[in-house]
Amino acid sequence: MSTSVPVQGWGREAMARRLAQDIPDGSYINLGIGIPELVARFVPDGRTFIYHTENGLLGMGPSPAEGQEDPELINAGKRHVTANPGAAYFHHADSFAMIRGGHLDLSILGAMQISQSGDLANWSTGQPGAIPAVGGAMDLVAGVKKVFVLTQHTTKTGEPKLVESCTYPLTGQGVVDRIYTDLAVIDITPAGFQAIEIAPDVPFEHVQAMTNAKLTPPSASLSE
Amino acid sequence: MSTSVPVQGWGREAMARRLAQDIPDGSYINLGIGIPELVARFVPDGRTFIYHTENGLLGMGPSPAEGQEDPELINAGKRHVTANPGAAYFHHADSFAMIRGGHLDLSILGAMQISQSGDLANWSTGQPGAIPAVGGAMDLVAGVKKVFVLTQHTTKTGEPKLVESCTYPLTGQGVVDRIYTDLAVIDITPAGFQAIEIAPDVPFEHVQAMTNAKLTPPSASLSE
Amino acid sequence: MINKRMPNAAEAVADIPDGASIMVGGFGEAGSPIELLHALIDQGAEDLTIISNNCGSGEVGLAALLKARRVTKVICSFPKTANSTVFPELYREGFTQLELVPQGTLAERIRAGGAGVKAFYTPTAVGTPLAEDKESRDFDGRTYLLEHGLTADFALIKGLHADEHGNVIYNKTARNFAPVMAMAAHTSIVQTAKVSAPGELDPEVVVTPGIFIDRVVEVPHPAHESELIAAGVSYP
Amino acid sequence: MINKRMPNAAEAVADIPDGASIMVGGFGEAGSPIELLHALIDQGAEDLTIISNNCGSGEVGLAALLKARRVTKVICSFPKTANSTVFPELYREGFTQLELVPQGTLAERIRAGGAGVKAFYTPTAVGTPLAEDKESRDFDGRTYLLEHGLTADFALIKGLHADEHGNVIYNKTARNFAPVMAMAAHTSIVQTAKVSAPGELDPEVVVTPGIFIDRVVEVPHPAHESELIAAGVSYP
Repeated sequence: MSTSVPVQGWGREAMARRLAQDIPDGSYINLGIGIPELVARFVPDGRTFIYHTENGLLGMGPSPAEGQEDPELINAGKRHVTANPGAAYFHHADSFAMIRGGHLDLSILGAMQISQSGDLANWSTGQPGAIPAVGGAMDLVAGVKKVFVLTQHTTKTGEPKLVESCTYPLTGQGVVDRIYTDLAVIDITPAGFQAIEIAPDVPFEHVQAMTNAKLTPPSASLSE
Repeated sequence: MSTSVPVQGWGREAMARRLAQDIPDGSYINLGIGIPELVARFVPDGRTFIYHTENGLLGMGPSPAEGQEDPELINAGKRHVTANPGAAYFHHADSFAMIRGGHLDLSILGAMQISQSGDLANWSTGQPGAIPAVGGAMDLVAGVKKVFVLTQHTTKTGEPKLVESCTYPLTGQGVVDRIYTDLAVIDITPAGFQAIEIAPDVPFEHVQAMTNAKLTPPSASLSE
Repeated sequence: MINKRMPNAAEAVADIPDGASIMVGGFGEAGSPIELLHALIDQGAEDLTIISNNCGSGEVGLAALLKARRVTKVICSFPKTANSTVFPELYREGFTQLELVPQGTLAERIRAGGAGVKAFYTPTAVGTPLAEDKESRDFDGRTYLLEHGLTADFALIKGLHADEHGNVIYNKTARNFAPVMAMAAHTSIVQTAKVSAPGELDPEVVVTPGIFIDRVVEVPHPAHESELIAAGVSYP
Repeated sequence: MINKRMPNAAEAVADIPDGASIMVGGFGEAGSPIELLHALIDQGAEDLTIISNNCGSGEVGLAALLKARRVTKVICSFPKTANSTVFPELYREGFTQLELVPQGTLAERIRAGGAGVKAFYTPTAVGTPLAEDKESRDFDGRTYLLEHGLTADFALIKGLHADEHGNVIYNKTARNFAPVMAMAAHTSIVQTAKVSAPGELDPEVVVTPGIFIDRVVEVPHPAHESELIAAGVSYP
């Protein structure tokens, strides 16, 4: 393994574009706040995705033109949005009935840590004095059919986010299906982290080094 | 006690009118099928009642004019009705949220038997071979703030409906607040049946004789 | 491209297999999806479990499905009707089983099934024969029954107007069980008098958001049970 | 005669006592009943428990109520906001307690409280710190938590248009928690930009039926948090 050459993986937009390729036409999707929101910019040709925002809108559209913002039409990140043709408004209990009842196809979330068994930690560092806030993350991971994590492979200070077991408080146990990072696309399997694609020009060994658990390379069998 | 003179109590309409006097202005009411439906004809001057029908309408109005019937605008008894100004339609889970959640002020029901502790039996004779059918009666008695029973004092064959304990399968335990019959108005109290009014020209002794449990006369204290 | 429109009722119900559980909308005749039910009779599936408030009337719609001996179990609050002998005969014969559920508990169980609520505690039916064999528990001095969420393989419902995304609005008291059944079934099929392109329904007035609907069939002039019965129809 | 109209926000909240529990609608600024909250600040009640998804922003509306030291407990899913230090300071000081509830569990607990469902089993939060001290139970091989219905003494919500019977419609994502809070509070108070005589709202599009609403206040030009904050307002 060489770390003397700077390794450059996918950028944020490339990560979002890569994830979007894996979403089937007609999917109902909840986009988490932050990088996940970028996915909506990269819908593959010929596909239609319908976006759910947990504060009561199905069929969320892009940001409004400047001056067209409505303070009562916002998404879960409290940003101004629009409603597409075919949209519907509903109250919060109905919105989370969609989530908890398994009606959404895909939840795309950010992460602080993901364990090799699919545990997700993305709401609290557990630090004393921190203000706890959880929002809808625990509902999403418990209810949505598939959970994709879209995140940098490591923290800003270089700490691996993919770990044997999470040290931060959990959002859910065994809930993550797939992880998209700047370095790789990685499935959670019964055998742990299984890379299915590595970013161009990134050595597998580098991805493994940035991962705090065993990572199976793309060529190797899932069942080993 | 004399049974040699035929005793005539209130007629069906007089029973309904008597009950209507006891309903406060602005009450939300569910009317059971049969005699209870008559109450809507006798709203006292100056009062407004709002009728709920469990199949999804609040603000139910009277029967439509002939030729104006809509097969998709019916009440719980499957009769054609209308919607008053200020009405709202909603689905069945919301409708029974109103009932179970204690939002309705009054449920007026028919009865097969009422016990002195307020148990109600009004859905089944429990006969072998009978087709069981319960509808919303159990939800109404469990959820509505007050339950009034409007019924003949005895069955068509002269059997008392007010009894020490019900022999028919129960609709609910200790749920009835007051009973309006052709002979009397009777409260359920911790001490049992307490008559609060007797129909004109009906001897109290006759009402007691038609009641299969101790009945306290109107003048006597509740706390005796 | 999302378009849930099906060419006709027959294709909408074509894949319902023997043994399926099916929620059927309607309270009395209001909201009964007659054309979908008749297509299901034509299709031939049997050994069905039907979840519905009533068992139909006359010999059309749901009653006709029962009469055709396709239904071996009903989960229902009020199977009796004034003008049908279909269910009583099948029940007494032992061909069709009955799970009797109070109406509000039925609505709430269906909503819970659709909302991912596994079970809940309700005060309804405590102390009655319908509480037998059910878990109960006291909270704050009152007794409640544990009731379980209810789901089904299919829902057949009737709306007034839908769009191709599956958003639906209803007509008056024909709404009844349809919105919660749409939530609780794996495959929800709605017939509506009109089907439009997305954008024709105001997002503020949509009752059932399209995420709960899988298939939409336009039936421009739906029949009403009472009219068919008055006309002496016995289906098929 | 049914007329739930109140002359103004001050009279609508006049009887809220010290120690009351109050559900407050809104998600972010959408649906926040600013004028009712400001009337409550003027009114002076303290030792309040607030049930709301957020804790407000800036120093207006809900954040201003907290800043005035009237709130000793919040039941909330996301008390942090980018532009308010009010809650964090009161929380660290120990003046205001926090019961943190996942957003969907909060919505469902409120709906259950309004629907007479005493408690329910949900898969949300299993295996997390928010499951500590909660009963859990396995059904069909999966673990669920027991969560309890939530009610309150009062609800303060914001709609778009109401009638004198208390029927309410909302505006876009300002609907959020308001319909379930209206169900779950003993006394539900709504402010709307317009109040009409009964009959002006189409019964098919009413979102909150009047039975859930006790008081209606017309606030023709409601303020938005973001506008007040941009204008440098700190209430009172």
